[in-house]
Amino acid sequence: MSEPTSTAGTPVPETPTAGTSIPSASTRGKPTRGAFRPLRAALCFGARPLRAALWLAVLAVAVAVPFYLEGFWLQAGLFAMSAAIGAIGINLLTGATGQLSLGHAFFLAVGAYSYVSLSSDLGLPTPLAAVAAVIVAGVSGGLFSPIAGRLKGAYLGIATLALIFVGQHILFNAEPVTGGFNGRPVPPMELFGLVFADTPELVVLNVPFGSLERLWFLGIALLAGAAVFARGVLRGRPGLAMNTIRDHEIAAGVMGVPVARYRAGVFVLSSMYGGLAGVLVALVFQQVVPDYFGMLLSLDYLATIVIGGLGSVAGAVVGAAFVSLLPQLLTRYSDALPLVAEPGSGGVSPAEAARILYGAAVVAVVLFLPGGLVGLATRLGRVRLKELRWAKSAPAPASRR
Amino acid sequence: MDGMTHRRGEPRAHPLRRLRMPMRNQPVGTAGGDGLPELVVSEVTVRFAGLTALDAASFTVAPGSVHALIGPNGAGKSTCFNVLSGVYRATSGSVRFGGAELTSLRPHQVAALGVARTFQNIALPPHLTVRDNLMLGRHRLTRAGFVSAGLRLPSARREAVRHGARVAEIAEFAGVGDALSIPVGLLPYGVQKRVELARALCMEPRLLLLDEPVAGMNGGERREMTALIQSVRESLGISVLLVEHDMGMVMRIADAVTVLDFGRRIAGGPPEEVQRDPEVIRAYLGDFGGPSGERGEA
Amino acid sequence: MSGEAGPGTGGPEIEGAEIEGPQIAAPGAADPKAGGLEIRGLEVRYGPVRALRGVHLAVPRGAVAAVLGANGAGKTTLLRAVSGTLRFHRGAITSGTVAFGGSRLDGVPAAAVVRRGVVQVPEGRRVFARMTVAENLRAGALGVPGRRAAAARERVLELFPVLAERAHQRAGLLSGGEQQMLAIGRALMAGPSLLLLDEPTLGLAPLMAARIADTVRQINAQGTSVLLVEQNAAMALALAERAYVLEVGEVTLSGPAAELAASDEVRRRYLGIGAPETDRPVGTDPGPGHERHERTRLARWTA
Amino acid sequence: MAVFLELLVNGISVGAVYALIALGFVVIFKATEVVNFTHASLLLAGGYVIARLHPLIGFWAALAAGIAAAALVGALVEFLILRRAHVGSRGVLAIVTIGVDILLTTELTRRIGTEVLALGDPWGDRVLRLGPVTVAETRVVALAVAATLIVAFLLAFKFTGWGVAMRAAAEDAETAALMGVRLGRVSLSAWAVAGALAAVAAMFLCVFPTPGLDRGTAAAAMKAFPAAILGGLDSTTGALAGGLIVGVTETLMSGYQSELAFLGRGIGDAAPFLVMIVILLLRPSGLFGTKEPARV
Amino acid sequence: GSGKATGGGGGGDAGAANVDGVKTGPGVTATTITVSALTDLTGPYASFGKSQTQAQQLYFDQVNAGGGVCGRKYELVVRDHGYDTQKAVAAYTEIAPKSAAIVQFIGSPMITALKQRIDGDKLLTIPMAWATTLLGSRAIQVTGTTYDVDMINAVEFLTKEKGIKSGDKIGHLYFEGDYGESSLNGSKYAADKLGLQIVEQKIKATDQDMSAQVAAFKAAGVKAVLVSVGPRQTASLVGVSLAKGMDVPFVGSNSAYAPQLLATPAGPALLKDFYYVSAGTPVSAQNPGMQKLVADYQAKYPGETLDSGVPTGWSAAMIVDEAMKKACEAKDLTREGVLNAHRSQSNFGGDFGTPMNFTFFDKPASRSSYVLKPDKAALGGAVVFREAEVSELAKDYPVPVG
Ligand SMILES: Nc1ncnc2c1ncn2[C@@H]1O[C@H](COP(=O)(O)OP(=O)(O)OP(=O)(O)O)[C@@H](O)[C@H]1O
Ligand SMILES: Nc1ncnc2c1ncn2[C@@H]1O[C@H](COP(=O)(O)OP(=O)(O)OP(=O)(O)O)[C@@H](O)[C@H]1O
Ligand SMILES: [Mg+2]
Ligand SMILES: [Mg+2]
Repeated sequence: MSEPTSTAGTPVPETPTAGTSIPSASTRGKPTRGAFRPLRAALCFGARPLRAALWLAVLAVAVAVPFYLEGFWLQAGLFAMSAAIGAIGINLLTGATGQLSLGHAFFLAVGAYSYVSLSSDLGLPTPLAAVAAVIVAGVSGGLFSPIAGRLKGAYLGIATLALIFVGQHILFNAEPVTGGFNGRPVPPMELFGLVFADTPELVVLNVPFGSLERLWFLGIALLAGAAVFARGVLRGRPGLAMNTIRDHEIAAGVMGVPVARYRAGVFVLSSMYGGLAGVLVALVFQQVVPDYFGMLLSLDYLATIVIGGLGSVAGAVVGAAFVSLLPQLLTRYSDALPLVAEPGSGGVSPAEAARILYGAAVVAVVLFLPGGLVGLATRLGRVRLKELRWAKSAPAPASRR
Repeated sequence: MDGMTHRRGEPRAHPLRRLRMPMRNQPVGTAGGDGLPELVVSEVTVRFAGLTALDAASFTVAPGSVHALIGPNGAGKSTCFNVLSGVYRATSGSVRFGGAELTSLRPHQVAALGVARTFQNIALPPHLTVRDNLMLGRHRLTRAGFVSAGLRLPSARREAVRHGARVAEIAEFAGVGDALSIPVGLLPYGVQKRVELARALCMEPRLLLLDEPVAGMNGGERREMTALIQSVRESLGISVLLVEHDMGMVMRIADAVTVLDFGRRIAGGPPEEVQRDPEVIRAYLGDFGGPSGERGEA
Repeated sequence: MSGEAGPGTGGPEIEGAEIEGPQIAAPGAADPKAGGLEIRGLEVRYGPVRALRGVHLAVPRGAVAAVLGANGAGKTTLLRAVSGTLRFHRGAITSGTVAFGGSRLDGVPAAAVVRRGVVQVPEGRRVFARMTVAENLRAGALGVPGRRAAAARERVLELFPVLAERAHQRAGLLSGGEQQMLAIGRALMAGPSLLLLDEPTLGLAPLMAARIADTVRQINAQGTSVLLVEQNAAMALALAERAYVLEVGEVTLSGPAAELAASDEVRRRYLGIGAPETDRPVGTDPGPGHERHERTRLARWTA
Repeated sequence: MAVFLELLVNGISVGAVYALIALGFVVIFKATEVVNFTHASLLLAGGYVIARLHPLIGFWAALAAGIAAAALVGALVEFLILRRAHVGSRGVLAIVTIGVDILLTTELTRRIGTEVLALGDPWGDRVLRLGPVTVAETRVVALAVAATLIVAFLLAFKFTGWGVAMRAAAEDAETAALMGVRLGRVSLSAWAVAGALAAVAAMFLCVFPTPGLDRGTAAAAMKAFPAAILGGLDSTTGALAGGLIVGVTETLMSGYQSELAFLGRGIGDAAPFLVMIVILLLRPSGLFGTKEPARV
Repeated sequence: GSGKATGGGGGGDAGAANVDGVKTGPGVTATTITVSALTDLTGPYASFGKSQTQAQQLYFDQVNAGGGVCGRKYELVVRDHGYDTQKAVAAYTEIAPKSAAIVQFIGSPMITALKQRIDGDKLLTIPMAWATTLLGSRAIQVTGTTYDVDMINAVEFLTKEKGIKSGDKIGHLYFEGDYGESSLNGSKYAADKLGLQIVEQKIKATDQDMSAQVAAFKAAGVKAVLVSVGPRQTASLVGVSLAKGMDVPFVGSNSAYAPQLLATPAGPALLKDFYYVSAGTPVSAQNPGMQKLVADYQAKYPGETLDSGVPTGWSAAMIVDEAMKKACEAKDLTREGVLNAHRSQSNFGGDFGTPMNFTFFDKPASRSSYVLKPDKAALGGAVVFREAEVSELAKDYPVPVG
């Protein structure tokens, strides 16, 4: 090969150890040739038999779960799936495009309530109502686009807080649609004659299939679809444009990316993810209440993507599993855990323990695991010589700007 | 500032007629052929609060030529680029490129017309690989949106493959073919500059704007870059507008030069002529600017 | 050799103030050479990447030394090692010493290095974009007594009149060259005893580049030592007494600047003079075996 | 009219407290460019110390202790966490502060438990009568303190070396270090100052007309978000303006909520956010905020 | 988790006869009856949740010490949801299949979210919330009065004893949410009947400073104020009103007051002219049951605050225990059996609250409330100001359901 410039100026790397400051090749979910960890590589779509086998295994486990785990676990899993869908959406926005949003709970609310209202009030068939609800969430994200397209970073983040507060106001006041403070019961989804509810009773392989067991499969399908779609977006033309907007807005514009339109577009897309997460969570709850869609939910999403790993789909999923399962695990096993106090004994309660662990996890991940939980996996299997050959001669990314 | 007057000399002197270097290896009918339009900058003024960065500046870039824009620091060269690429809005005046009036367009609309640029300070997302950076250059030529990319429609895949091949071709041409899968931030400065140029080329531009392409490079790299730009012009026959302080390089490759000072055009014409212009020497070159100047060879 | 003194022997740390300016170099130092910069056996790594190794370099007090080298040779790294800013780039001195005025600088934090009178103009301008020009200059003079700062400012504004005109403009909006002037002016505000210049003429018009050269001469005449990294080798060699050529992190050539300027090697590689290929028309084949890239023609794109 | 005046004056008086909270945000943002979600827990920490100590050492000493304690907590957060977080984007740092806030708030609310803690301030429930209008004395003091502090910070940021150093460090740490700025101390001092401000704000937040400090107190810090951003995240003047706007909007909207019934009940809470949206549409960097200089 | 075949936990009344001839359902084994508390120990209602849970623990310990019920011992499972809907729903999913009853469920948003499922599971549940929206379910037993009934009684108290008369305006400060809205329903109903005018002010739980609301009330010229908010807001409201010279009587719902407030600067104002209505007997009451409870509680939890949560939690445990006893008599400890037993009681009374009728589930169990007054010296910070009675209006008041 003929390297064009300054062959003189490239010191030879000696120790092929990890830990070069390759900032985050993972932010783009796209493997740089060679540098890849086995697991994730195996999870990529491709023809390699190993990958196919791994996917099959994942699928088998997912299918088997409802036959073995009790309702509590299924429900926890479903919450995690919903959180994962929402987190993927916010990762598209915050991780990939660099736009902060503290208002995502609002779009969950829009999705959940639209589903309820469209199916109960307008009598739409439930699958159609679900699709329409996602679209409504997108439209409401679009209505916010004058803000979402113009503001950046912290300003956008705080501006989106308005969505939470105004959203709550609407949820409480628009009673005919939202049911006010009581919320509304959620009609169960009915797909090809299968009702996602406890009745009519259904027994599969000697296991009673209630609403949670049935929803489990719906959740898996929705999450898989959402993840695959997001990966496609991130690795495709829009993903590049989004990353460039994040890193260098003006350059993006000059390269032909309509920046404001793209910002608004990503916002719409991520609100649709929020909407979908909302529909799923409504189906699990069986009743929508305004209370749930508050600020804390939004903050959880941000913590989720940081813990999991910014900008990647896998990060969102892993983070969501962590953040939404942790408190439930602690509460569930509160009796068995040593740190957890008897009611009223003044010690740390399970809920508090969960919050402390969760706050600490955010801090710890940022301090010790740049790239999040997913980044940790990445680093374990990184570094090939070719990378290093180039890494050696890199000026610090910022130094000429 | 003392009163700068508009210089004599033909402001619209057509540079093509004075080409020092005939475009030898040029495919038939590139230069000025197939309707490559002129870029006509006329009377463009840009004011910022209390400051006139461009003051009724006018010049024309002939189709297929390399036109250099030079002038002291703060003369308004980059501002001019920013107006041409839609980053700044001109206070008054017009910029016509073919049938289009650029001053009323947003950056992405200008890009859509085939105007590509590089930046005085490298503007590459450092975490993206070279390939991704170049693919971004294809943005205006590709169509895949959220839906088709998300669903991985066959059209999007085909598009990615086709344009990926062209990206590889351009990367090879620009000498960054081996770096395609490396995050840009890890590359040496000189290579980054090439990537920027390659990215601009990936837009399949009709007009290429280069802002100080050889700044911060040593003699060897300057030569490389200059040759690359030459080669671009020869292969593609596109117009190039160039800002550069390296007079050696300007002398070598420019067909025509426009000199700005305090936002005004103080001279223009063929390089040798401009170089001898006392006004230009006074305002810009000083005693060091001659062809035998220190930077010398490009 | 004085450079071997422990890190603790530096000037007394003045506690309490947030920012301290450089202290005026003790005038009565016995040996005029002892006040200079001494780099011995320096090795610097960025993680696994070794960017410098075994570098010996000296800038005697009151002298100008130039460092030449290709992109990525380690010039900036060298300056970072002196100014204590390696850690911002996850780099570290892994062996060797850097001493100035007889006391060690390696391991000393950047702010403390400044307090010893060593001031660097960073590569790539790095002005404080959101602050005004005047505030940028102030930032350069943090800790310098008001009177001295005023005098320094006067000198800087005289040198770069445009900075006076733009005193209240935000620095981020200046043109590239104006930002470069500001960056240099800001460093001069501190009245350093050793000035580290990293490509000071980057993006400057020829006239202004000449002006910078004059300035370097001038401040050097007033007693400031200068370590100059510059792509414009001709200018650097004209200014410097001594020059060093860095290649792949090692000093491959060093000596009196005039001697270096006369050497074939330097003339060809850094001055671009006398090299056979400079005379051939650009774009033609440079011949085999050369480092130049084999460039194919680019076909036009047909949609 | 009297009602309007009463509401207006009340709004301004509440706004003064919001302004104080917002000022803390602004100081951190200006000095580090981080949106500091930890502010709520700093508030709680300051208030908690004052509340616990005043029966033992008297109000003024307790206030001093509270300020010192909150400053210490702020400094510790900086020293132990933010300084060590090597992340590329400030957005991520903001999310880190969310994590820290969760940690601190959980522990503090656990300590506060179910109590409502009085702060033992000297103003009590005295009110000032201005013609037909009454306003709590505490709030008058708050307004004076807020105005003083804001002017002080305005001057400090503009004219002291500390201010210049802080802004330089915020923008480009490495270059600031090359100017002799001791980065560690500067950001440490910013966080300490923000902590101290939080304690002062907490004091005013927990005295009459509110009953005292309890676990819900931190929620009030939310109001400071629209306040800070309305005025411009990096503007001390903006903090004052934003605080007052939020206070007045909220108070007027609540006061007139029966007249504004068509907007739904309880519009007072959402109103500041609506105003914020409108202002951001017109001025994306807030009323007094500086626009990011964008040039290439 | 192990395999889960049909016939395990899950749904309602698939009971199986046991050795002792008692049919059992989920949560009941040969030796234990598992009851659960879904409570808030870390959220806004933590103090309430804590004292209730402790009282219930005390109750079941005593029953167990006395030999248990139906030959079985109680086991109390406590889950803290911190007033978070998702956690509450998750906790319900976990404990429902293994519980025979829920003795305590705090948080009406959480209960509302689960109402359908509770109904479907036929799981006897005692909510610790008194909104009318919780009525209408056979499995859910709202104890005592609902908020609206309390407010009707409060308005009548104002007209009878505080000189409010037709044409007067009274203010009502209430929380967003069903606590506030239920209360508002009651006050509006009463005002309508009595020719009064209600001046509404709605706030959020995060609001701290009631100055604006006081200004609005003052401007409207209200003669009294009803208070359906949290203790903190009550303190601010009463304090600010007095400081601004609005010296009127205040009557709160039972959740508007907490004895902790007396230690704050608002204490004196609260002692002046503030009352609250409740169907629960205050701990300071001088009846033998209450005195024993207080003594036992203080013995077991020395130094803990004694607030209204203690008798409330205790009597909820009593209700469940009573239902179990009755179900045991009928040899049917299935969920259906427990519900039947519970719904057969028409005069459940005692020393801890006004008498209750459980035979219908679309009306409040009781319509009479005490009027209580803060008192620094009294145990639990309040004393009975007026004995429990049903107002004329409340008697015929058609309670909205669901
Ligand atoms: N932060 C970093 N991490 C890893 N390697 C680095 C880093 N910064 C610089 N390098 C490497 O160290 C070597 C020396 O870089 P340096 O910036 O000192 O070169 P230079 O001589 O100043 O080049 P230029 O002419 O481009 O300014 C290069 O190979 C570069 O890739
Ligand atoms: N956005 C802006 N706001 C205010 N002033 C500006 C802005 N952009 C440019 N300027 C001013 O306009 C003048 C021209 O700037 P420009 O960047 O065009 O100069 P230039 O010719 O490119 O100089 P250089 O060779 O130094 O890059 C400068 O004085 C600069 O300060
Ligand atoms: Mg320029
Ligand atoms: Mg360098």
